[in-house]
Amino acid sequence: MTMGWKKLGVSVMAGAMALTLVGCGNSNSSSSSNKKVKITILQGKVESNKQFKQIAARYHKLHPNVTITVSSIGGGTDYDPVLKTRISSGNAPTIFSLAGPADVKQFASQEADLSNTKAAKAAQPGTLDAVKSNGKTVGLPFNVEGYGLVYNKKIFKKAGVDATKLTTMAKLTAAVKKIDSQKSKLGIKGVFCLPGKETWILSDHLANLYVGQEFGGNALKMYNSKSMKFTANKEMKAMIDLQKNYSVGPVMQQDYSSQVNQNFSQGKVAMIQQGDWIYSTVEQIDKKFAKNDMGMIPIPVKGYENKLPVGTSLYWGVNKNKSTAEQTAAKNFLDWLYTSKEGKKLVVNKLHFVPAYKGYDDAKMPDALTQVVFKYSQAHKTIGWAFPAYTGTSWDPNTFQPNLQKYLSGKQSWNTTVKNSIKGWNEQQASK
Amino acid sequence: MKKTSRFFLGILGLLLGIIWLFPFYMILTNSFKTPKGIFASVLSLPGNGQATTTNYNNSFKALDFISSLGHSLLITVVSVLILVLFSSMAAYALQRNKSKLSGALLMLFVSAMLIPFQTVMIPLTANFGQAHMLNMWGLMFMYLGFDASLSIFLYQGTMGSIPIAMDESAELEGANRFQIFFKIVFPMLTPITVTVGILNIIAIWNDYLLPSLVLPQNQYTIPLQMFFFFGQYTKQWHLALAGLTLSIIPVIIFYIFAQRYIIKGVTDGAVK
Amino acid sequence: MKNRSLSFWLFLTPTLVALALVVFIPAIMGVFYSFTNWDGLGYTEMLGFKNYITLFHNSGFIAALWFTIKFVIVTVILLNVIGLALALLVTQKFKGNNLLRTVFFMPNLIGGLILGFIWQFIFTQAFDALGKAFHMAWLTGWLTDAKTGFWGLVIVTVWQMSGYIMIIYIAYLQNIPSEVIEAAEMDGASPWQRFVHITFPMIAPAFTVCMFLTLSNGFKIYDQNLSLTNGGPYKSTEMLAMNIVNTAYSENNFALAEAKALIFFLIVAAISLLQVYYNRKREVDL
Amino acid sequence: MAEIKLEHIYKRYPGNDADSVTDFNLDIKDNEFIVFVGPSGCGKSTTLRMIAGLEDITKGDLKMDGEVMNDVHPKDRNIAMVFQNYALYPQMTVFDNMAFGLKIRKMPKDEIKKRVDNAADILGLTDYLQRKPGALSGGQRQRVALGRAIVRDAKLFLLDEPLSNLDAKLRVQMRTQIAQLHQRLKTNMIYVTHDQVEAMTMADRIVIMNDGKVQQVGTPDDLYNKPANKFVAGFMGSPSMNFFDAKLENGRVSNGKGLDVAIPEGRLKVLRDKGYEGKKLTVGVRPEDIHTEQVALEAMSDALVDAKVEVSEFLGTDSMLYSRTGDTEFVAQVNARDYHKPGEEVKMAFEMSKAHFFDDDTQVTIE
Repeated sequence: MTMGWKKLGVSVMAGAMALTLVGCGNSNSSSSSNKKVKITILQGKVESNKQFKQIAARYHKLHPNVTITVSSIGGGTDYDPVLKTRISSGNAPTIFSLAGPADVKQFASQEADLSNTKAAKAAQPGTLDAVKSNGKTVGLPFNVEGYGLVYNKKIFKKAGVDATKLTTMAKLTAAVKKIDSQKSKLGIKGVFCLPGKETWILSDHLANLYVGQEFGGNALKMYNSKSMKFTANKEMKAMIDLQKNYSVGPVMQQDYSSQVNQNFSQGKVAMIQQGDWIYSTVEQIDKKFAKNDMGMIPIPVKGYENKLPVGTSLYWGVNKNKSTAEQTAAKNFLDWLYTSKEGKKLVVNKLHFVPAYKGYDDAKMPDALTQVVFKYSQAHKTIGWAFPAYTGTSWDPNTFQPNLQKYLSGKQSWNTTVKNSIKGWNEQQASK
Repeated sequence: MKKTSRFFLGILGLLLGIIWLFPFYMILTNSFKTPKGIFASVLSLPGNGQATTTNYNNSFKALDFISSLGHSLLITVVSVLILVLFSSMAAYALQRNKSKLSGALLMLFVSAMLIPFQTVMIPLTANFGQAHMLNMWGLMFMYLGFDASLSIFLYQGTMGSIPIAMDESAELEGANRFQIFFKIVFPMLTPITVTVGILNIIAIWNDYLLPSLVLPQNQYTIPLQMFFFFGQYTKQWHLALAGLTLSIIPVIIFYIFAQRYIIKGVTDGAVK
Repeated sequence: MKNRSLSFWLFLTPTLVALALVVFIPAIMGVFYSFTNWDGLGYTEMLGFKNYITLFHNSGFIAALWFTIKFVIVTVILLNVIGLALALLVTQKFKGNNLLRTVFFMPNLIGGLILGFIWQFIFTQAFDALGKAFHMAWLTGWLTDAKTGFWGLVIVTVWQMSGYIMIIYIAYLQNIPSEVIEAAEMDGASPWQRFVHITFPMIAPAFTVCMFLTLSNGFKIYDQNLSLTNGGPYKSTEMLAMNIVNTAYSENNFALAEAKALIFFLIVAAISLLQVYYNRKREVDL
Repeated sequence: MAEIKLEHIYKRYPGNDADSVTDFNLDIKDNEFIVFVGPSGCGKSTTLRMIAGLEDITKGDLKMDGEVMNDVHPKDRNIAMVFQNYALYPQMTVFDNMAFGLKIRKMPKDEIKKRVDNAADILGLTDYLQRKPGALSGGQRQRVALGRAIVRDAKLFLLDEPLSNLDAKLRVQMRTQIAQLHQRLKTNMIYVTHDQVEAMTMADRIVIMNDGKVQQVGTPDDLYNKPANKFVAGFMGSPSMNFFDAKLENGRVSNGKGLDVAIPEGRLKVLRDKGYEGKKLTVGVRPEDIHTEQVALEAMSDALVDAKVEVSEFLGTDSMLYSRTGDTEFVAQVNARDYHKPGEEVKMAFEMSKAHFFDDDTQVTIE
């Protein structure tokens, strides 16, 4: 049926094109006869696109038969539509990115089995949980990332607080109050900056600590669960309230850039709930500050003290509808990138990735935040990322995020927020 | 008009103009600030050691400005020429033939304007992809499909003011339909052609979503390149604002140049 | 030109073909998909009207519809009033009127997405600063709730689009013979009376065009919505186009999105075409 | 140069249930200047446009030199037309406006220049050739429109109210110029106007139309002196003919309210023979056939009317007396020396030998 429509469209179109325009077609060259292979990458990490291009060029130098074209589409929701249109129009990339279980399910018909790649075998335990499909591994993590409370060492020192000792909620609260009382002396506008506009700060990252517990921090387990209890919701409320009450206001007006660029980087707040990815942003604004004065501690959660939530936000998938030669070339490239000696260097020093793979023991991470993530990750003092289980489902944007925002802006009680969230999740899972 | 009222109109215009220009002031001033300077105070003038012109340099390089400007220009100019040509022809056919069929066709064009782009984008790109038309030529054709309706609508509204005697006179003198249109009617449409041209140039020049779905990376336009400044987490405002300033300049120059055609109608002296 | 003549069809063919291939065929495919469980790549079953039944119980869709309708009413009125006022202002003879045209039109030179980002700065920074400096509480805390989010969207839309509407009105204003206005002046009509009784009726076709444009654009607005509020807080400023996009891409329910789009299209088409029909009829009467 | 025949031409627009032109018949001889005259909406322009080929002929045949032209494309009919609003191409210079039709026909450049220069010379436009229409006066634009027709060397000129947008003085000038042009070009011309003065002064033959029907075809003299019906009689002449509803009794016509005049023997006989004795009819008397000078009053003592002057216009040689008798208003055109003030009671003599009589029902002239 679909084919019928498409054929109709195509044939009418072909005629029309001939009439009105000089078509400039680019044919899909299948290169199985020739040794030369062309592969394309469409990836979702815009900020690293330049680096990926350089890596692709380097790879071509080493393997002259393989030409890699890298392109990128970013900004969250934009990636999936572009990938879909490329697939449905027959221009699918050889290598694409997947954001979690929902994407794994969505693009199931494209995903090649990567279980036998060197990279998959070298992956850190747990990093492949979210990309298992019928027992096969269909994705390879870009990297691991971690988040916590990123703090300003200078301010903490001036205020007389030792960040590394803030391992419980009580200690953190006391420290916050202490800092708050010296606000004018420290030259800050608030202890925190809670960006109420960026829904994912609360719904994905923070909630992960309290919701993910039930599922052992395993995204796939949560994705397949029928229900959710949200037993740790009181602790989450305490954490939200703390950030909110000591935040520069109004919280509903703050977004990522006011949190990171405007307040934290300029020394206007003592700490923010963020992850290692903010390093390059801060560096752009104040190189010295980024290098010397940033630190990160885990968010204190009862029962998970001194553990950092570490996980993967993007995975590589290989398109199984491409020729075997292309698929092989794609897998070889990824293996080279993550397991070869040169590749590893590029991963750490060029991409600034915290590796999700074994064999990087002697690596020295280039910046203060990735060093923290790397340290916790190597020491296995981590909490898993369960939130990819719901970021691709309608519950997150339609139920969880609006309810949290309603609470944050004082329009709704916490009890209702929790009740709505649980109800929404259970309904969604039931209809799956 | 009295001198005083002219003066007050001038004052009113000045005030409104300032309000309208305020965001541009922000773009321009902040494009000359370091990232730290932007967030220290968005409203102030560049200064306090936070002034810089390196944003332009960096942005120019990051945008691959010369080549993306070339793509933007090529796509915009060709698309608009196609649009102006075919939509004025279609509007002429519909306006000069007052029949039920013409009315129905006009309605068809108008109703196409109401279809939200997002609902057609996947089937559209799928079809064009299979015809190997996901490139700048395919994009130009798509612009004809998406923007012809508005252009026809605008043309149709003013074409009525050209007396049909013009056509008839030329017809008696032996001109065929195409000669009548291109030699007589189309030149008289210049003011609305300029309007249609400007509106389409701006829409196409700034378009992001459609080209992002259609263009291969080696044909990227300025807005597409610019979005590399807008990552999921990091918005590189200092580069984006400089790039934005760079990309607006050609359009402003064009607009100022074209404006006089909008101001003066050329139908003067056609009749009576 | 007679519609049975070859030239009639030769003149129309290029645009008709483009329209069919670019808009109508994909739209019809979309309508078909709305009866399936299409996920953007393929479908496995026919669902009949299930998606349509679902969407009428979808509170997000209904809320977005109301929000959009409110937005459209307000912006259509403001855009036409302000756009026409600007057109009248810059067609007067005073120093700098040409420069002003350029100024009023300039917002159109920036794409909708970037525009939204810039205005976010203005609402949160400039408004805040002004509010504190002049002790006007209503200027602070913009975009933090549904009300300021709504007016924020309205302001951005008006700021951007009134220049666009202005140049259409200008194009028509230029077509009014000056004798007619002078005649009315001789008859003793005040400037206001001249406007109401002469100018306005004579630019009635422009009014039809502008009403239509503001209506259909108001309904379809997406970029500004995305970059200014992204539907927040708590989805209170989510408009129809965004609701549809989110249904498709973040909920991965393309078939439901197509169903919503069809209903959306029918509503917008009915309102807009009725408007055109009514106004065109009025034009003839004048 | 050409003979044009219109045979039983009908025009009905789609969707209308009445004909806009009904049974139009006309033979145009070589080198004839024909004027279509009639009130607006009478179908004269429609007929002209059918001849031009701008409108389809619903029924009937249009023949030029014996050939049926109904389905011949306008551009192949070798017809030139001057439009009421001139339809000059605003973006072209005067030269290009005139040369347009020739360029379309791919005429050699030097020939085009020769013709345009010649036409410009005839029309006195030589100095304006490089101007655009917007920079010309009304009369000049009018001449450009004529020039456009002249250069074409067409078999037939159609002029659709070409002078209606000009002021009175210019109109008179242009009238002569067009007449001279006709003399010079020896082309058939069909000229449409609603102004009977133009028709009278320019035409070889006039076609007078009303309600889509031809009322009468004839020379100006025929139409003025022998109108076929009341419409023609009323339309031709200025001021127009005075009409009185009256009854024929005992050799006199009277309406019982002021009018009561005797009819000369010869006219009376005709009326009686046609059986109008004792019946109602319409009497038409042209203003110049009403007299007030003493001589006339005495000579026509059996046709005197007591009238009251209401308005009096002094025109130099003549005076117009807008008068009333009983409840009928009429105009008398008298010698200026017989000036009468408004309000004066005056005796007037009706020169009944020049009167016209019309059937009350059919409005046709009784003769």
